[in-house]
Amino acid sequence: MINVLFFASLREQLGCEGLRAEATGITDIAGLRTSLAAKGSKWQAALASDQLQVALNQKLSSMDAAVKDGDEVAFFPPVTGG
Amino acid sequence: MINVLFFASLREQLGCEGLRAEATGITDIAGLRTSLAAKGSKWQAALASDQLQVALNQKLSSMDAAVKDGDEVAFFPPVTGG
Amino acid sequence: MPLEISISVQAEGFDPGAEYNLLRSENYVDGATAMFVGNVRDFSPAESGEQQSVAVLELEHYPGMAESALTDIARQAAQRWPLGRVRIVHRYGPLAAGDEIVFVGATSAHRQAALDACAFIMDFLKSRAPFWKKEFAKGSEEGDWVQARNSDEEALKKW
Amino acid sequence: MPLEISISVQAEGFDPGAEYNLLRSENYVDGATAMFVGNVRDFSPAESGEQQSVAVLELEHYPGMAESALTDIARQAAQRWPLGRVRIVHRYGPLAAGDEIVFVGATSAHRQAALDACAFIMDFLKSRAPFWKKEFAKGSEEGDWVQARNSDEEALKKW
Repeated sequence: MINVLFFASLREQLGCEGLRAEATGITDIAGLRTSLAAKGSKWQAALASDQLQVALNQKLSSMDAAVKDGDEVAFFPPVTGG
Repeated sequence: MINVLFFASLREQLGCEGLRAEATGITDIAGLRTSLAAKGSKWQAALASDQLQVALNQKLSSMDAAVKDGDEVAFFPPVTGG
Repeated sequence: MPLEISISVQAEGFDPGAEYNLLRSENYVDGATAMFVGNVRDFSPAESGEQQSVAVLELEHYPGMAESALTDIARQAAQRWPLGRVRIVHRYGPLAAGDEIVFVGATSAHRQAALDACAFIMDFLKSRAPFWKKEFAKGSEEGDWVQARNSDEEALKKW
Repeated sequence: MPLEISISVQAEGFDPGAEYNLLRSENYVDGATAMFVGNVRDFSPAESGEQQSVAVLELEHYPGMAESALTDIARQAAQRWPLGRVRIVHRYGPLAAGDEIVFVGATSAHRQAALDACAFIMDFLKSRAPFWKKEFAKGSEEGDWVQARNSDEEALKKW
């Protein structure tokens, strides 16, 4: 399983803080994103943003990074701290 | 009279914190410097430094600035505060 | 002095004066200390075109990653400049106008190194650390997510 | 907020935490506060080629001109960047290792403006404000005048 997290406006749009996704058939983050988008039109819309950021195991990552069982993947909008 | 001040290592070299110089015949700071250097070899040596800084009426100045009766002229080595 | 990096991500407030004292404690080698503090403003940025009074800011963060991202940024700064102590404190949760959000402090033997390190850390923190601000107008319970600014991403290019 | 410049040239010590509080008091417009503190190091600069322990530093200043030079430098900074409060404190007289020598603080709506203003003020203060340091080695009553560094004069060129 892949531990998936959502933050900030994305979390609110989805009404979901996180979920566990089946790792079978998922090779990279882009694939995980596609499978999540298939959960419905709300998911499709929220995950379509070209501003979407992703972290793999708590490090900023790119969409083409490989994922495997046991990984933690977080999606979020551009950060605004400081 | 011109109120002349000396600071830091220059003050120590001269053994003098300040003096009042006759303004008659003095037109610029360079002239004042020359007349002070004439006070003796210690003065000549101390005032010869090309590092010498000068302030006219408490503002950094150049040696060719005009001086007149009532002005305050300070000579000192490069500053080292902060 | 040997490099010491200290990071806190916390809900509680902090005291910049106490942070200064910790940066200086038993530190007789570094003559320079630079600090930056970010506070909650009472108005939305002028870029938004309206002067909206913000009663409360809510800061969301990604626990775990927030600490490691800040540690990573501090280490990058220490690779670029000869730093002694580096301290970053970032709050999360509800904040009121005037409250401290973030503290960045660095000591060095060189003043420009300490100041540059603070600027570098703030620039990367703004665009690379997982925190998100939501502003609440006075009397409103809705809240608006603060939008990331291009100028913050641009600021990284100078490093 | 309207520009407020405050300068103190004093023999007494100061508390950077209290200075921070004054920069922030009733200031809800400027989200950014940058500060720089210079402290007495326990050793002469490495450039001198020897690690001489300094028990006491004596700071001489030009009364009157010191204040006006610092005010002038603060005003120049405020002409370059949108600053709210600017505060400079510079001590004179005998100082011990670890003591604070100088505090520079600036508030702004923009973080880089506040940080740049502190760097600018320190650079000009170092080469344009009438203060002179004399270091006393442990047990020595002689003292050595600190020599101005070319790197400090060079630092002005970037502005």
